[in-house]
Amino acid sequence: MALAAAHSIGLTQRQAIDQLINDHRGRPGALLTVLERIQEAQPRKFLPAEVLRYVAAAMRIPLSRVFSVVTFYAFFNLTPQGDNTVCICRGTACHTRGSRDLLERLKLELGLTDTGPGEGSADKVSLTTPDSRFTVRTVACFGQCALAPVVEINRNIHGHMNEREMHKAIQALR
Amino acid sequence: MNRKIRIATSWLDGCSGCHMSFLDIDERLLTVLDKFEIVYGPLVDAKQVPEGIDVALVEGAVSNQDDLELIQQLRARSSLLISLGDCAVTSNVPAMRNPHPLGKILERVYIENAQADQQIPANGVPPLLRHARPLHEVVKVDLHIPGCPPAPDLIFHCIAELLAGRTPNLETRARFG
Amino acid sequence: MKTITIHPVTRIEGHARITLHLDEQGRVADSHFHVTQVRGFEKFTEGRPFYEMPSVMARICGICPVSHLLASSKACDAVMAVRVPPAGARLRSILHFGQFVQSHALSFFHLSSPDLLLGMDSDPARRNPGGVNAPLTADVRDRILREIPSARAITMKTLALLKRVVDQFTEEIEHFGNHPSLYLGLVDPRGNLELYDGRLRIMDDMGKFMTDQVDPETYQDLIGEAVLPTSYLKAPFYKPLGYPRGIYRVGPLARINLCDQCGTPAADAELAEFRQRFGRPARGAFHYHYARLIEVIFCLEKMEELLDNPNVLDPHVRAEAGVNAEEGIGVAEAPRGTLIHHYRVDPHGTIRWANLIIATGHNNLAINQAVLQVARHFVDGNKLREGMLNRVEAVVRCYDPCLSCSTHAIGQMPLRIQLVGADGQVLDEQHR
Amino acid sequence: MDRVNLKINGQPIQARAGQSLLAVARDNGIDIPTLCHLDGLSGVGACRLCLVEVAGVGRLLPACTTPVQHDMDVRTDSPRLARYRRMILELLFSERNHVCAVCVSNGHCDLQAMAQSQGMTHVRFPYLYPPLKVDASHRRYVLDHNRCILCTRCVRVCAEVEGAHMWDVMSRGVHSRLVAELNQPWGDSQVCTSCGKCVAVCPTGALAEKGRAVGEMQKPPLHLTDLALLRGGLS
Repeated sequence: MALAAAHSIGLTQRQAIDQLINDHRGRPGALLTVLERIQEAQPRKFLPAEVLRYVAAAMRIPLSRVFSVVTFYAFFNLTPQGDNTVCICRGTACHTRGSRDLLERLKLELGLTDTGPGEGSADKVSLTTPDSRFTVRTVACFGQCALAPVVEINRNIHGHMNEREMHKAIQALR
Repeated sequence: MNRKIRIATSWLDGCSGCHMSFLDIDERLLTVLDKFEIVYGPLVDAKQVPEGIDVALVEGAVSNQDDLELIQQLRARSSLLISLGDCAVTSNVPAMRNPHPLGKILERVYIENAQADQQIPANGVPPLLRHARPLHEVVKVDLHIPGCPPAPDLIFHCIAELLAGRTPNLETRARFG
Repeated sequence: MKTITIHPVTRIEGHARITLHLDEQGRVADSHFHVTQVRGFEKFTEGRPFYEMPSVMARICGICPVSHLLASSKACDAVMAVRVPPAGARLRSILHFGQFVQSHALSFFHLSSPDLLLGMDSDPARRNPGGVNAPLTADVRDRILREIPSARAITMKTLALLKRVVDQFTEEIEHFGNHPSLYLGLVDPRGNLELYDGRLRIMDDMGKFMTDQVDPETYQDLIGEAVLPTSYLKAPFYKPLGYPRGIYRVGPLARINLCDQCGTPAADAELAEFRQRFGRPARGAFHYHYARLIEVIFCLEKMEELLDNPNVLDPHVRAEAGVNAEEGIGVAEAPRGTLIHHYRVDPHGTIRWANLIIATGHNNLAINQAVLQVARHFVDGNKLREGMLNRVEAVVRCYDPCLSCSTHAIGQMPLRIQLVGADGQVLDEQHR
Repeated sequence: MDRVNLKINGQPIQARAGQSLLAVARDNGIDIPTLCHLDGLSGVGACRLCLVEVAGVGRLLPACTTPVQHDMDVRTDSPRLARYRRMILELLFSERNHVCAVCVSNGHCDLQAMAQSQGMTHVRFPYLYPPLKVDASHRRYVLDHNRCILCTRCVRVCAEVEGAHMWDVMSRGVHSRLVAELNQPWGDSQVCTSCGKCVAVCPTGALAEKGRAVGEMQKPPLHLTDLALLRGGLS
């Protein structure tokens, strides 16, 4: 998982982060909340390396620990996200209902090439188009298995998805 | 009951080191020589895998189409099939290519590292399988003798046990590497 | 057009098949020697630390692992830009001579001499980049020295036997890979036989040196590799002559032709007799067997000489260093011919690129040519005759003899051959 | 100090309250196999080799992180446990590229030795063959992900003994990887003190000294005791 290029933190952002840390000082799981809030406030909804360094230093948490946390939770992004997010469920039910084809179709449609480590592995996917219009992600399960295959487009769940429907939805967002 | 035990040996994708280890049993092999005969393998000239093999000792991983056909034939014609050495048991060094895409490997060897007639050989050579695999992922294996190579003592122990009509128990006696 | 396939070629180290293509008159028009195994060492070593290479490369061949280990270690020495301490270099040589004796001996009497290796080959951690990792003890030295006389006696006896039978094989000698080619191998600075170190010498078919005393690190100026569409084994060629004209041979026969002298008394006496009988260069591939035995004598004499030197027990046997050069080339003679290991590493010492030219590879063009020559002479596609096809196989074994003679010395070999028509129909069949 | 009475393999045993089952068993000469455990470091129950049966408890419990309780009836060895342990080892082998024959730790590896002592002669699961990197950027040491079993001994020794906490584990499941700081080359680390403790405690060839050839990487057991002493003795 590569980190986004160096990114300097402005004074305002530093103050905002200090404030967040202060507000949550001493609470268990404070790191999660702090990172979550920072990501929400960040343009392109991701956590740049410099922010992680700053948070680690301010909260006195080892850098590797911080990195461990942000890579453990699928919620955190380490690369800039597109204007629209399409999230394809790769859980068992959706897989048997053809979610792999949906994913491949979508990558083809958006001109995305897989740079993941293993060939054909079930690795977590997070790919963004060069024009930053779309990000394609996968998730292990939405808990909506009865609607398989499930695709989430900009936080709206679409059940019983097929390639034609998905194409229409993407066209609508272009 | 005086019939000689029919042994076949073979190597697939390996370095022949396990066969060398087998030969390193040396004179102890002579003590049991009257009890078995080698009916197939790189040590003898038979071109066809004969029927009715009692024990087949196979070295090397299953790496190309020839290996695949040979191991299936050996399995079908042997009562007992033994994976001899780490390449057969774990796919070992031949498997070091597995994480790399096949095309990249062939390109390095036959295009990048060649100065004349650069091409991927494809005429009269068996196609490579995507992965070099241990024998038991392809056929049923009755006994595994790990080691790179397995010690001559260990191989002899197995042969002696088999000739005595017992199934050798290698648990805790053998290790990878 | 009809095709005869010999598959597998048995009793060779590795995997191969031979196809013979017949013309309308049933004569052999063309032949291919297919090597069917490829493992990709050149690629999968990428990203591995260089100091693992000797042991990884030893797995190229289970018959001459020590030679690969040493060629690889030498390439690693070059990456570290170190000079191996003299005692370390001497121990490497002794190991190497032991390997030669064992591997060559395997050709004639496989049960003989593993003791000469003293279990050194069962301890892979012993030969390392920078030298070896444990000095020799006086005990072990004495044990090896005690074994040498009996090994010498066996070798001399075998050689005497070979000399007697060699006259019965005049037809084979005439046609077994008896074709013009260059010879390539290492010699020492005086032009004597050298197996572990040395410089490249290349001789033409008339015995003239094309290249002499050249630093093996410049091998790329001399040797190129061609790809045959019919084999996973590449075909190296002598660059100045181009491909496919630059055909050359390596291994015992090449070395025995190349060296001015062996440099040890008994081996030199045998070399003189060999030259008197067959000239220099001796061309028939059949002479590989003879040359091999001369080398065994040489190795035993050299081992004795090295072990008699008290410096061999010097405990300083290894040089330690990091990456001091981003490229390393290691060249040594293996029983079957010259090994070239060539690595490029990144500044951290992980392999970025590797190329290997191994003994059998050098001989690839020669083997193909020898197969064609023997097949044309012995094989009549209209009626298969006893012994036709196994002569074709036997010529291959001359070059790549690792297991070839472990069960038979020279002579009769059982075989089953089929002559198959273009339509797949069996036209003729022979059992023996 | 509170005393606890329990039975291990039918043998009545007295222990101190708060002790782990593993510590008590080993104090009484009963061996339980472990890979991730190291005396002197916190227990994490990562490798699951120390699973034991406790009467009345339906599932298996890791001995390293289970405190002793009154009247516990523990079995450390049974056909079921042997089966599970072997399976765990097979899964460890199938997940990465453990090529023992050409590993720097060949002959001195806890994983290799454990497979042998547990009678594992082959791996029944398909190997994954993941493409993994070697990080040789550190001046003295090298990290080979191919050999890592994620026991986290290195993570803990670096955090708990050395106090640097340079190592941690990123991602999850089969994608988990040992990571230095923000997933950067080890040699670029600002906090690594090059103390070598992680290398010393690594049970496999994942962390090794540079320049060690195949089979040469020996990790002296003496050093581990020293580490335990640093933490105030064997608890």
